[in-house]
Amino acid sequence: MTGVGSDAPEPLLTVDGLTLRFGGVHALDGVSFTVGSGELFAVIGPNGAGKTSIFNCINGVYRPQQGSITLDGARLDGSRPTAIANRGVARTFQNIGLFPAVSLVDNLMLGRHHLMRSGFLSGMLWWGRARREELEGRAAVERVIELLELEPFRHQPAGLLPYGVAKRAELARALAMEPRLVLLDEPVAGMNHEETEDMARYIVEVRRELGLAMILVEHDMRLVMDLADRVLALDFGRVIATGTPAQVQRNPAVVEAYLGGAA
Amino acid sequence: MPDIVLSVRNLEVVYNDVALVLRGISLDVPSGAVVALLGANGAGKTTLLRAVTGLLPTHRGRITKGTVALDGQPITGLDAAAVVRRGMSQVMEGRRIFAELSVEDNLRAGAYTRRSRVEVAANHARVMDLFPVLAARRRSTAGYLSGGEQQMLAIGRALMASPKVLLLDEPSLGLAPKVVEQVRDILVTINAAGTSVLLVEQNAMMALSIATTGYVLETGKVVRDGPASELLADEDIREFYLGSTSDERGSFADVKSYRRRKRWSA
Amino acid sequence: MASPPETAPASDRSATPPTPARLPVPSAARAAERGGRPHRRLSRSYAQDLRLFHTRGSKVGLALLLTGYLVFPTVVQDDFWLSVLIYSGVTAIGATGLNLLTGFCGQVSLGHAFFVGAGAYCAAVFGGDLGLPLPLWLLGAAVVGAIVGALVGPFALRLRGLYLAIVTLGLVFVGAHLWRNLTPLTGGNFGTSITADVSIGPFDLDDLSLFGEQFSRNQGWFWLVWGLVLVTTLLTRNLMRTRAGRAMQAVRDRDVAAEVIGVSAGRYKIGTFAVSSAIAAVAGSLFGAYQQFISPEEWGLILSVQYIAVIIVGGMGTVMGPILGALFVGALPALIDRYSDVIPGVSDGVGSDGFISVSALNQAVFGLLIVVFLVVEPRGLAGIWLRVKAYFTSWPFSY
Amino acid sequence: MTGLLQNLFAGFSLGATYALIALGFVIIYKATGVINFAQGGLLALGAYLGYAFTDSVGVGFAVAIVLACVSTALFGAAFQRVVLTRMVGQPPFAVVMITIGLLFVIDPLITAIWGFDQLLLTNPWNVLSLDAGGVVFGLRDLWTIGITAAVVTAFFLFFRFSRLGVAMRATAFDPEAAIAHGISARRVFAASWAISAALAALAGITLAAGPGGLSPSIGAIALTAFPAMIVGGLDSPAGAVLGGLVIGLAESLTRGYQDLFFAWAGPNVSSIVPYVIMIVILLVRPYGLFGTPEIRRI
Amino acid sequence: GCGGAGGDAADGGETVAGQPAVTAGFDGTTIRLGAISTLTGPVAVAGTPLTAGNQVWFDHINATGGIAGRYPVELVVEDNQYKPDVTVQQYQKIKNDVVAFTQILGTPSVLAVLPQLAADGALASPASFDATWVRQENLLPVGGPYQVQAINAVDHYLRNGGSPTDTLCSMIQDDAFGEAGQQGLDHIAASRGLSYATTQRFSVGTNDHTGAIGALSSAGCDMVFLGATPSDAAKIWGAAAQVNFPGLWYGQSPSWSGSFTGLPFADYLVSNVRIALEGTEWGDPTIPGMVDMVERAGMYAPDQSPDTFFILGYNLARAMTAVLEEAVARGDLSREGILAASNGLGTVGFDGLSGDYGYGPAADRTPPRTSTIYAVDLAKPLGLAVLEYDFTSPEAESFEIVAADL
Ligand SMILES: Nc1ncnc2c1ncn2[C@@H]1O[C@H](COP(=O)(O)OP(=O)(O)OP(=O)(O)O)[C@@H](O)[C@H]1O
Ligand SMILES: Nc1ncnc2c1ncn2[C@@H]1O[C@H](COP(=O)(O)OP(=O)(O)OP(=O)(O)O)[C@@H](O)[C@H]1O
Ligand SMILES: [Mg+2]
Ligand SMILES: [Mg+2]
Repeated sequence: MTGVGSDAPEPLLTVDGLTLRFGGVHALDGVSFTVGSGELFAVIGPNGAGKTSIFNCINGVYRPQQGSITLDGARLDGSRPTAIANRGVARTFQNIGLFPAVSLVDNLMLGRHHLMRSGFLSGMLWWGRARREELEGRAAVERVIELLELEPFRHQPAGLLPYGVAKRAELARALAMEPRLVLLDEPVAGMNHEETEDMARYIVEVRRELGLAMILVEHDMRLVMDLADRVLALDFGRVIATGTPAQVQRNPAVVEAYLGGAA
Repeated sequence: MPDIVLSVRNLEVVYNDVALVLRGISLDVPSGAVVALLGANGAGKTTLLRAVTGLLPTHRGRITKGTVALDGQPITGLDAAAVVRRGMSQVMEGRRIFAELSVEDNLRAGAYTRRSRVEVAANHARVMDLFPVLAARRRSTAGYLSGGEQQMLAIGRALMASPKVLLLDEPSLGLAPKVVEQVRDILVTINAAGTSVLLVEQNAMMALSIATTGYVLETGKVVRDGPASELLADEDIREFYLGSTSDERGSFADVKSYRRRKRWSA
Repeated sequence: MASPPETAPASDRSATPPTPARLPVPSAARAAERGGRPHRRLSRSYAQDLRLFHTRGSKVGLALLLTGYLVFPTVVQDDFWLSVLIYSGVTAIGATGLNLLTGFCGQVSLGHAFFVGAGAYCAAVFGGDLGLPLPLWLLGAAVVGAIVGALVGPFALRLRGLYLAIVTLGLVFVGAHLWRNLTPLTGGNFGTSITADVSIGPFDLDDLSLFGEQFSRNQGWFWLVWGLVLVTTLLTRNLMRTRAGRAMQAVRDRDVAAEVIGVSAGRYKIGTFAVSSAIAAVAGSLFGAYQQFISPEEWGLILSVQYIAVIIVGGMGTVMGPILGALFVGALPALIDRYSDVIPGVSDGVGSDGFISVSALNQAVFGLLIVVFLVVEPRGLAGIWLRVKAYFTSWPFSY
Repeated sequence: MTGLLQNLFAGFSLGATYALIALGFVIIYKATGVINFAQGGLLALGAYLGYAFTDSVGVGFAVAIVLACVSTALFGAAFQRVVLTRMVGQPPFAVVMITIGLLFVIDPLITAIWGFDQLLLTNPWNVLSLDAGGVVFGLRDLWTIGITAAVVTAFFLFFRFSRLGVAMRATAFDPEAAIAHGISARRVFAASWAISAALAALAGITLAAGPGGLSPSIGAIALTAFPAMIVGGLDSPAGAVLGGLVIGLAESLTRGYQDLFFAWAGPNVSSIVPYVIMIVILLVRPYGLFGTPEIRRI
Repeated sequence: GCGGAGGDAADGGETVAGQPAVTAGFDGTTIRLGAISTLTGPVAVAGTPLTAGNQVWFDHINATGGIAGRYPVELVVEDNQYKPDVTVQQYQKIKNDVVAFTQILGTPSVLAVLPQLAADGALASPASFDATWVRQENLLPVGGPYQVQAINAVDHYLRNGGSPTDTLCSMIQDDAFGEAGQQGLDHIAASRGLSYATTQRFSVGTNDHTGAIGALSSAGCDMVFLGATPSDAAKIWGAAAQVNFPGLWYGQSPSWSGSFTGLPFADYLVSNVRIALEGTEWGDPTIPGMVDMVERAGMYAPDQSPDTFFILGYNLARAMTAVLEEAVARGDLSREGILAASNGLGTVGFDGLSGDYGYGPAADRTPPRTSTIYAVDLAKPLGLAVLEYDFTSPEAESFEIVAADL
């Protein structure tokens, strides 16, 4: 598995002046930030602040009205989601985005879809490239399965996976894409403390082994504070603070808009 | 001893006639109380709520043993509509709002069992000032609300049935810390207004902070119960449900990688 | 969860996996399910895991299937049953195509009759008028089918669910208009008769003689059609376990998520339309060549509905489904027809006595069976098939 | 000119019938998310019951209409209660298939009781007509239009002011969540089946009162009403009505001006015009004129 | 042999060339005949009376002892739902239990089994008046082709008040049956230099014909030839009656149904509708064949309502009987025997129920080219009264029936 692991300072991702409107709603309003390669960048903010929308823009699911998104040097915005996936942007979803009727292994294989080429015909004939790709792909997928300890669930339809495992499986599928940037949308939502610890462990592990850049959206402040290199806080689509976790946590605006009395 | 609004007596539930998921659970919700129900994924919390509110049939599940009583009246196996009419409504896991309906219609749907226009109007007003967010977006399609907004809507919808007992399944899921507090405060308010609350939570801290009593569920059994204060003090609970309080614990990052290494060598 | 993580690996800590809805799995199986098949865990060669027939059971099954296929027509020589099965076989092929589109890619199509019809007229032109040999007119039909499918496919990019279904339904009527008015190709309202060559190398299936044995036309056709059924089934089975097949299912389950991980929903919708209608066209060309005469009336809504019926009754999104369904929809009426005259209160169709005529009764019984059957097993015959399998193998594969 | 008006009028009355049928489709779809293929069967059943009441029992026509609608509604509700309740939470396809099965059952049942021959439904309209300056307004057509208008308005009022409207949509979107809020899904389903069955019966009788009389194939019209339903938008009652009219007019006009304008498209185009129109409209508006777009939020 | 089919077999003293051998469909006593009809779906309107017609005739024959007075006939009836593929299956199902088929309903269905018939060398009677049938050795049609009926209809119009300068139109069902009529129309048009102002095509089950009627009236049609089946015909004439369409209709035989007499606009039919059909009106006392038929119908199918399809079925059975008697006379009921008998058959008479038919080798068969034109008369049992009985127009004579390339 080959991620882009250099810790070079120049930013991997640059988001500049991103603006997204839905009719009246300002989902995003001039959002700018950069993510260095190998960096874990956290985005926090109240519900409806626009965190998921940022992801959707990076993925090309939403078309921002203004602003640019650049993945080392080359523009992302305007290209189709599939093209962006090819460029090495992977993603997990806020409400699980696995393909329920498909087995876990095949979900991960789907992650490798953009790395394979075989089409309908060779697939039907189980011939040449198709066969070769399947074997290679499967080997690669097995490595991810091992890394995230998903062995027991290989052949289970994703729809029947226990909630916690499904969350992990999503991360696995993202990794199977051999990405350079991973977007994590609330990976520990709905998990109790211990389960959260496990997920945290996996994230750390993945960073260590693959040195991937990640953007983490999460409401669990402890996780954000412990894992993030830098944090960006949104409110009503506007950036209200950026900086180290400590700085942001102390920022009055953030406390006011997001954290409230706790933490 | 305050009288019991909702009482569950050694309840057993089976799915598809094969999977025994609840193994004899007993639990009481005293009137006017907030009861917290904790437990890992798959412990059976949601199943318990389904059993109580008559939703098992849609999941091919059955109550094989035990009783459920609301205000002393047995409601075991009663169909959901009847249960709601008798004054117990729930906020389902994952919100389950009607995404294609407007916020307004979601609320109307919630009030289905309430025939008196006056009552409905009153509930509606109450929901509107509990959740200004919703008031702002009454006409918009619920499916486009953000996670938090949807959660508010789900609670509001449940309140439209003016319940005696309100059951909530992981209401804090995916909510901003501040909103979690809001939800908590709202629950307190609702509770103060006389509605008893059964609160299923992963966020044990939040739950126990407002609960009078708590239960801990594991693989279909109650393994711990008692006053919230006691549970808060309990070591295991701290370890696995709360995580030791921030001052004395190490960062997620270090602790875990250490454990992880250990595990590999094993 | 009192056990400290050190002793228990995280994966085993997680909650017991839910048993799949409505699928009673024996406890032994659940254990296996949790642990995976041991040999599979150990074997580092995924080639083995990926092989189609890797259990002894499936190997034996395959052997039985093949012998059955070869021997059947020599045992049952009755032309009636053979022709019933030939038509069912043709339906099975066509349904396999529809199943790809609707069952696996989630694009509901009521326009299948149109593609089948197109194929039939291909047989008339390529096989009949141009007199091409069997492989070529089959291929020709497939190619034409694929092209037409690819042209229709783009509708699926814009239309979702039932909207697409009804638009494809429109296709059937527009098609009927074409068949009626493209007289030079289709013979117009009078229809056209087809005399297509059906010989594979030296063997003419229309009157086959092997090792001095003389075989009837229906026997020959049984081998041809069901041979092709086996082939198409094998092809789809391969397709579904490779890149394109997975992509189709991804598009069906969550098309936005699919796009985000790099699966182009559009390409696979159109591609599947092409493949599906190519298969449909092959079925159609066989239909025409066997029946030797076709007319515009045959490619109507009824046929489309019948195909939908086949895949639903058979079990959507399963490889076996279309075959089982085709046998149910194709052969069951024949069975009822054979044995219904014993039922009391049934008149012989002409005389006035008796409440309901045999033929009317057959139709009613057929309808009732579909209703009752689906109430009992909404996942169709394949659902039952899976249940049975679930008791023998550790886990029923998704296909 | 009179020719045009004549065609327009014919289109309206045909459109009214389509509207009734399409409305039936929409109601069941709204509540259950399923297209009811048996609608044509219900229509035929309603028509034959109407015949039974007028010509066998011998009650007045108006009474017969009411009785037929009620009994068809009961049949629909009963079917839902007995069969479809077991299908709550099952894949919609299975349910669609079951309705197809029902169709297979109803048809022979009708022919077994009433035979195949053309029956004549005695009715007060016959071919009576008002002649207004060359344009002939058939009494039956006028009534069809009138009744449809009345029923449709009644229907909309009912939906506006009853809780059933919301309940139906909620149930369609997420049955379990609806049940959880005390909406009796079973009642909603039964109600929707009853209503649309009644509508079908009404359409059936008005058709049977026409010159074609009553024959088992009367149900076939339900299929030609598909475009009407889709054009308006699967889940929009208003759309169903509008769609019905659009399709009805288009069909009757193309038939009238086949030679003048449509010779190029081959003979008998009007038989496919509804579908062509439908396809065109959907390409512009993928969810029909008034259909609600599917929510796709990740 | 010549002479009326089934003409009193009891004293029909053919010299018996030995007992026919037992063979498929013949167990030495009973002769079994297949009838693949349409008993479900819309077309059952035709299939049911057709089959009843077969049955009544054979009941009568059996009452006289059976074929040649010795071999009773038993019908094996199967339903084809008017679908070609089902027809093929049903054919396969019973072909070895019957000596021949006295009815196969549905033009596409017949065309679909034709190759099988040829392969098996079997004989079948198609239940429709298609010119195509005449030149097929394996088919045993009765009556004059639709083309001929259409030709005679136009001829009758022109001889009775109509003039070549009138505006002639046609309205036909958009299928093979409709096309057949149109072919006849085109033939006579060609020979008399006529032309048709408009030809309205409609699909079976069209719901509203006002548009078409509008087109006809704006074209100013004086005469419209209608090729339709009853349920459509009723709607069409109803729409016409509504707007008082003045033109005169000539309906192809299958367009009429006895139930029309009860239609609210029957008086319009009386004044504006003619029907082209062979034979004579139901219960006509002057035609012996009709007298017998009505009597037998009353005997064996008491609640059979007057019906043209019944007559057709009855006639098909007669033709088949003629073949069977010939075959018995030749002492061979095998398929070959039946075909031979059919080829060796001379002219068969139908006692005025239909024109006499010159059978024999397919190439030189001479089908009747006569038609009878009826007016609508509500008093009559079938609602039809003879206007002109059994005439043949020159074009009907000259219309060439070629072997279609099947
Ligand atoms: N497809 C859409 N159509 C209309 N409005 C939308 C759409 N997607 C998002 N919105 C609106 O944009 C705002 C931001 O939504 P978004 O999902 O990004 O919030 P979020 O930060 O992810 O919230 P949460 O933390 O609850 O997930 C919300 O007000 C939401 O209602
Ligand atoms: N419909 C079903 N059929 C079979 N088993 C089920 C079904 N629903 C739940 N289960 C099983 O029952 C057990 C309890 O599930 P339940 O959803 O009640 O747990 P939970 O405590 O709510 O978990 P979470 O915290 O993830 O919501 C789980 O093992 C689950 O797999
Ligand atoms: Mg979000
Ligand atoms: Mg739960």
